[in-house]
Amino acid sequence: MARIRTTRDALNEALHQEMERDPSIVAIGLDIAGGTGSAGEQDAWGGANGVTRGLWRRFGPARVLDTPISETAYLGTAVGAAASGLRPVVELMYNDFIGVCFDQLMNQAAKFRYMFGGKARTPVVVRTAFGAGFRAGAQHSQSLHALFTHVPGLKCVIPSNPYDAKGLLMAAIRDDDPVVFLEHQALYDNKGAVPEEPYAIPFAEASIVREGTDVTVVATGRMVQMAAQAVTRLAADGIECELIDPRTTSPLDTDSILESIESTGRLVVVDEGAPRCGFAADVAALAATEAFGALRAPVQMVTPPHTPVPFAPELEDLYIPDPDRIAAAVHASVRAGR
Amino acid sequence: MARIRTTRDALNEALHQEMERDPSIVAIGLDIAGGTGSAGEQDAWGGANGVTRGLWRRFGPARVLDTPISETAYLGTAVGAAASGLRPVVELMYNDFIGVCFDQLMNQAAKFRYMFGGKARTPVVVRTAFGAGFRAGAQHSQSLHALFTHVPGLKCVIPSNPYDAKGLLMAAIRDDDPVVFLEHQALYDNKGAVPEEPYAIPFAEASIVREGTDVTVVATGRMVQMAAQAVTRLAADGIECELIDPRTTSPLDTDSILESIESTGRLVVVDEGAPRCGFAADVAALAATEAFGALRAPVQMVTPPHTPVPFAPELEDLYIPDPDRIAAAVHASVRAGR
Amino acid sequence: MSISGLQLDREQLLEAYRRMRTIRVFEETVREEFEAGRMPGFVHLYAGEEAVAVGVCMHLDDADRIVSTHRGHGHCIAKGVEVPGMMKELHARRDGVCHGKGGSMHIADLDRGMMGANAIVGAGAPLACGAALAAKTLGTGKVGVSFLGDGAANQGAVLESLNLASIWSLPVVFVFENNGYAESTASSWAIAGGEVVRRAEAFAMPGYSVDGTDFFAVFDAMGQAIDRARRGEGPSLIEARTVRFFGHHEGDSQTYRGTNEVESARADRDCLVRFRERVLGAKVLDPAGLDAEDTAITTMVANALAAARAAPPPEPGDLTADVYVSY
Amino acid sequence: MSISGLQLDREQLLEAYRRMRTIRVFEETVREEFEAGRMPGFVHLYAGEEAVAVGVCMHLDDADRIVSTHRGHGHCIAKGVEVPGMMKELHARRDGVCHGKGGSMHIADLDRGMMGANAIVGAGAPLACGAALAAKTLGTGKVGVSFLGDGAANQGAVLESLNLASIWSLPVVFVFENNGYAESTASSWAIAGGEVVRRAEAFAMPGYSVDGTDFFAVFDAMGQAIDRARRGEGPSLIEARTVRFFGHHEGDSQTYRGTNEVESARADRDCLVRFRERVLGAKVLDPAGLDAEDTAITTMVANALAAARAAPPPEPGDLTADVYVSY
Ligand SMILES: Cc1ncc(C[n+]2csc(CCOP(=O)(O)OP(=O)(O)O)c2C)c(N)n1
Ligand SMILES: Cc1ncc(C[n+]2csc(CCOP(=O)(O)OP(=O)(O)O)c2C)c(N)n1
Ligand SMILES: [Mg+2]
Ligand SMILES: [Mg+2]
Repeated sequence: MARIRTTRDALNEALHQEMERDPSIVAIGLDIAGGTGSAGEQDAWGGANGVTRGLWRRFGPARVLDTPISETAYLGTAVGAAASGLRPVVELMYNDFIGVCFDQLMNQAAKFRYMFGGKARTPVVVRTAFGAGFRAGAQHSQSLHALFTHVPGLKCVIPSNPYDAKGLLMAAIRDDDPVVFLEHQALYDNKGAVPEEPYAIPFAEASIVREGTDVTVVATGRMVQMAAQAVTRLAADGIECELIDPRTTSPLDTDSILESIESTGRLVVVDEGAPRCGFAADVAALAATEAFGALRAPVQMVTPPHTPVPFAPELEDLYIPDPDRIAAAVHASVRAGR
Repeated sequence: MARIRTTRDALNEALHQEMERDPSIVAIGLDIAGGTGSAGEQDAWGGANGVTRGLWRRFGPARVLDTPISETAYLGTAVGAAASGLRPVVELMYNDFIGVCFDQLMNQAAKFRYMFGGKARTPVVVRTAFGAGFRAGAQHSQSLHALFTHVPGLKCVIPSNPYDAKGLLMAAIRDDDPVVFLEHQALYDNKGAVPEEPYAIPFAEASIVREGTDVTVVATGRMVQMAAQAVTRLAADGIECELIDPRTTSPLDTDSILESIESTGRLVVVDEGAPRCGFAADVAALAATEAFGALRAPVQMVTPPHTPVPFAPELEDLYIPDPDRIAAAVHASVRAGR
Repeated sequence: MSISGLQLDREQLLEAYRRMRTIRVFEETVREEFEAGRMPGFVHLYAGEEAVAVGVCMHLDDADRIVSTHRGHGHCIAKGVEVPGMMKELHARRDGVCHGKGGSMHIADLDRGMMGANAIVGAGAPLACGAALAAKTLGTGKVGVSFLGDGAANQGAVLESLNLASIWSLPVVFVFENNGYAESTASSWAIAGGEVVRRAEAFAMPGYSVDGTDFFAVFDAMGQAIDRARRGEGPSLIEARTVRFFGHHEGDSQTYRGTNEVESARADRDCLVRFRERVLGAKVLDPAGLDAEDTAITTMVANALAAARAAPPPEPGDLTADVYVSY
Repeated sequence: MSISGLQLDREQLLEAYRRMRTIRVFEETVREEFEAGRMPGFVHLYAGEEAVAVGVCMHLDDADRIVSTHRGHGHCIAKGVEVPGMMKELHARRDGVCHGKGGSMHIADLDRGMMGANAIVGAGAPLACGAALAAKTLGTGKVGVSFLGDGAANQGAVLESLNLASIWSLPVVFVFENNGYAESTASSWAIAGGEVVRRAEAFAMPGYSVDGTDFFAVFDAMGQAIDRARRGEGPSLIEARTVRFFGHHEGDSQTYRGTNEVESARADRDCLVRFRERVLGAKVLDPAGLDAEDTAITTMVANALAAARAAPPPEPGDLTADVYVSY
């Protein structure tokens, strides 16, 4: 029988197993143990989202480091340590906080290897929560994967289910390049089958969530769920979508996407990031440049509007692409077809 | 007879004229006067690129403020001042430095108005140098307009010639929203006609640099020059390109681009930013979603490769899109046509 | 010259009490409402820290500007933001003070000089410098105040701002609310040297370390800081040692806190109790008057709550409104 | 216990002199080459500041790690990076130490523990903390050193790092080279309080303010700092007051400097002259020996230059190589 776990637990297990295997892995972040210096319980939090719970007890304070609220200092320290023989896994509590520390990723970690003539290795993983839906407002709800995907030298990973979460995090930790690992807030409690033994899912291998021949639907993170609901519904109407979850946006498995478009001739891209220069546009551009001959209808992009994330639930629910909008886009694609 | 000026002088004139007109404008940045606290000449630099020269002499230290190397503090101060009645024009020496201070733009300035229910105005302009070609290496040569275009709440302006530089900077300063104003390093010494009287060029109005019916070519900043060379050459071969310079990437004059594609059926996008989730992809996506019916050939993107900017001149020249690559893309577009 | 808190007149003392008590009642109400699942989002409550916000803001008027933190309700109330609009905002209502688009973590009211709660720790420091720069440039004689947690003392934005404010002689006051914790992490551990106030010296400005549960101590330190600011001599730093009665946010289990830590703080360090004892002891105010205030405040907050619950949410068109002034 | 610079033996003193002189000759050569238009990019020269890099790096071996600034040539040479590879790098040659892809502003040699010049002011401080964390975690007994300009003392990355290094007790030394200017801006103006060293106290670590043109003063302070680091007691801060003989970068007109400022510094504060006087006065080294070094160094650098000029540029395929380890 399948072993059912939440995404949170899958991530936690990946961290435990990897840290067990490789003593050069250290975990760094705000309250990732919790209670440091306090009178009460140590290891009280396990991170704001509980992903690192238990690491401190198991691996001790030399390998599980709480930090002050100094993202640049601790992210940069992780980057420097990665270039000096450790394999740090950093928790950036929310991806929105990249604004205070992007330099250490975009100008340092991402560029070392190239600038130094191929002589550096910077195996740092930045785990970070992202995504809307928690009524957390404009500064704690963004989906900033386009920023990370844009920067040459970074890799960007977005798991959409517990199985992938574990396997991709293991791969990220074993990877020798800097990796941004995005964990959707709304998926932490999501459950699914997660094998106990360690396994790594290679980057740039999309997962074909559902096969189909009518329309190609590409989605990442939480949008995979939304799209899955939509395509199930559409199947009932006789429209067979091929749902592709790229799992890593950089590197991107362009082959799987292009092959699917070759067979369907139609593309709907669903993304939770902002639309301008976003990941949806990136995939749409891929189709327009590399699969134009196969395309039989305009590409449809289903994204939030070009606005910050609103606080009010009514507005936030409108902001987030949902199965209705996705289904409508698929219908539009089919209708417009030639 | 036309009054010929460099881009640098055009920008300088815009700053002088606007500061003369409106006492609430202040200029803030590193060495924008220069020599502060030193024994020798004050106002010794006028900014690293000489754009603000003379402002300190004319408007004095209360309105022209040199700063320590504290981008977050001074950019944030400008943002706070903008929300409190001033109209600060900040110089961020190179757009690459956004890594140390992005928060104040992306999470603060860009979001105030929305988060505060429409009650805030944040008229701040961030002038910043960008672009490759100076053998300045990976951390002083980036073209990061995609990052700014991606963030809802920001505007992003990229002049390609001295005339536009003056008019767009004036418009940026008069604009009530936060604006990132990108000045290509290689264009500062570029000369062109610049009228003496003040004028503002509205945002979201593309400039049609050259009319043509065969292929639509979209380019910004220095790429407009590169594309102009290419299309002139192509015209000699009988291929008439329509060259469009959007001038502002956010807001974007989508109408002009779409109309042109309607008439040409072909699109080549030239951009100096990195290709993934970049501005070239953004325009390609626009075509794939909104002008698909008119497109008769795959969209061609001419961008640098997905690499940092290399130091060696031989490599940097290969990195930067040039007229040859642009012409080749146009030829490919024409050849592939249906 | 600044007057001391003890020199405040009856009406001023009553006003200070009123604001502190309003914060307390507001936070307790919000807590219940949140626990009952009737309020969306994240809330960080200010109960226990009232004397800091009020001790500071009693020196300010609407044209002075404050920038707040993620724990912003107290700053709002202390600065004169009206409770009904706040309560509606926290309930994500259309006529909330930010039209339901900000919420607890981004609540703001520029008309009252409240430039926003801020969900990015430390980001407010440069913004307050900006308000101060505007005041200085426009010659208004007003000041900017940056409220910051102890945790923010380690954020680059804040440290840079201390330096910038100092060398530009900005009329700004940095008020660090040291409640002992940043989330679950002890400030005594996270801050090298243990205290924020040491940083004042490093950045060449006066520093005050005060008991933040003592309204009068805060008020007096702020008086000196604001005098200096208004004289054009530059910034000051105040570290107010205070206590958080609830968790970091609602939902925090608080196992990291010591045994009886909160109970004993509530018993011995309740700023409202201390204020009451002080003014009653000095016989400036009488118990009946204060009790009457309490009743009035409880009613006022309850009314605000009822109104907020009944108020309509934003409309769909609001989603895309007010991103830009023009686009 | 650390030995004092005056206790160094003949060969060590000669080595220190050799490194300082090599830096000087290298920088003067680069300057001519750049002025003649034979070298691409931006160069920031270290001439005048040699005693800082060498005074620090004489304590280090290849397994200790330094992170440099935009003004990095001196740090490279002091740390043992070889001149031919450097000269080729600055000429953008394929067998430059970074294969021509880094250049002056990003020159690095990890094998020598030189983690790179850095064109982002202040960005090196956390990176050096990272090297220190690795040393601490892996138990190597090695240290990280962050070279920083005075201008970097106001950058958030640096200030945060001081705090983090302090509370984590990292074996790292922050070496601030106060040459009086950040570009054209005076450090005495830009740094609140005028001196970097005040910040040591604020972040609870020892601070040393030394004459950076005196090799022995730098060496001794670094000796104490590194002892502390190696004992596991944490970071230290050194402020070395020094002087920049050339402009901020080549091309800087330097009108902001005082009349005769550079001339008089060259006359009175040349670290090489001072070192020579000191070791000759103490009769540890003899003039002929030093002169012989000078000649050898001049020849070595000239040879490196000739080789660099003749060396081939990168090949087109290099453009897309080495972005990732694998992709
Ligand atoms: C830049 C940034 N890092 C981390 C966080 C997450 N966070 C929110 S509040 C908080 C603790 C703040 O502590 P303190 O400044 O002491 O304020 P308090 O909550 O005690 O009032 C943290 C770490 C954040 N919002 N922003
Ligand atoms: C974050 C950042 N801001 C600004 C610059 C531009 N810049 C390069 S060097 C420099 C001055 C640095 O001064 P200092 O730290 O004193 O070093 P020095 O040049 O005197 O060695 C500046 C402002 C930069 N490279 N990075
Ligand atoms: Mg706190
Ligand atoms: Mg300097």
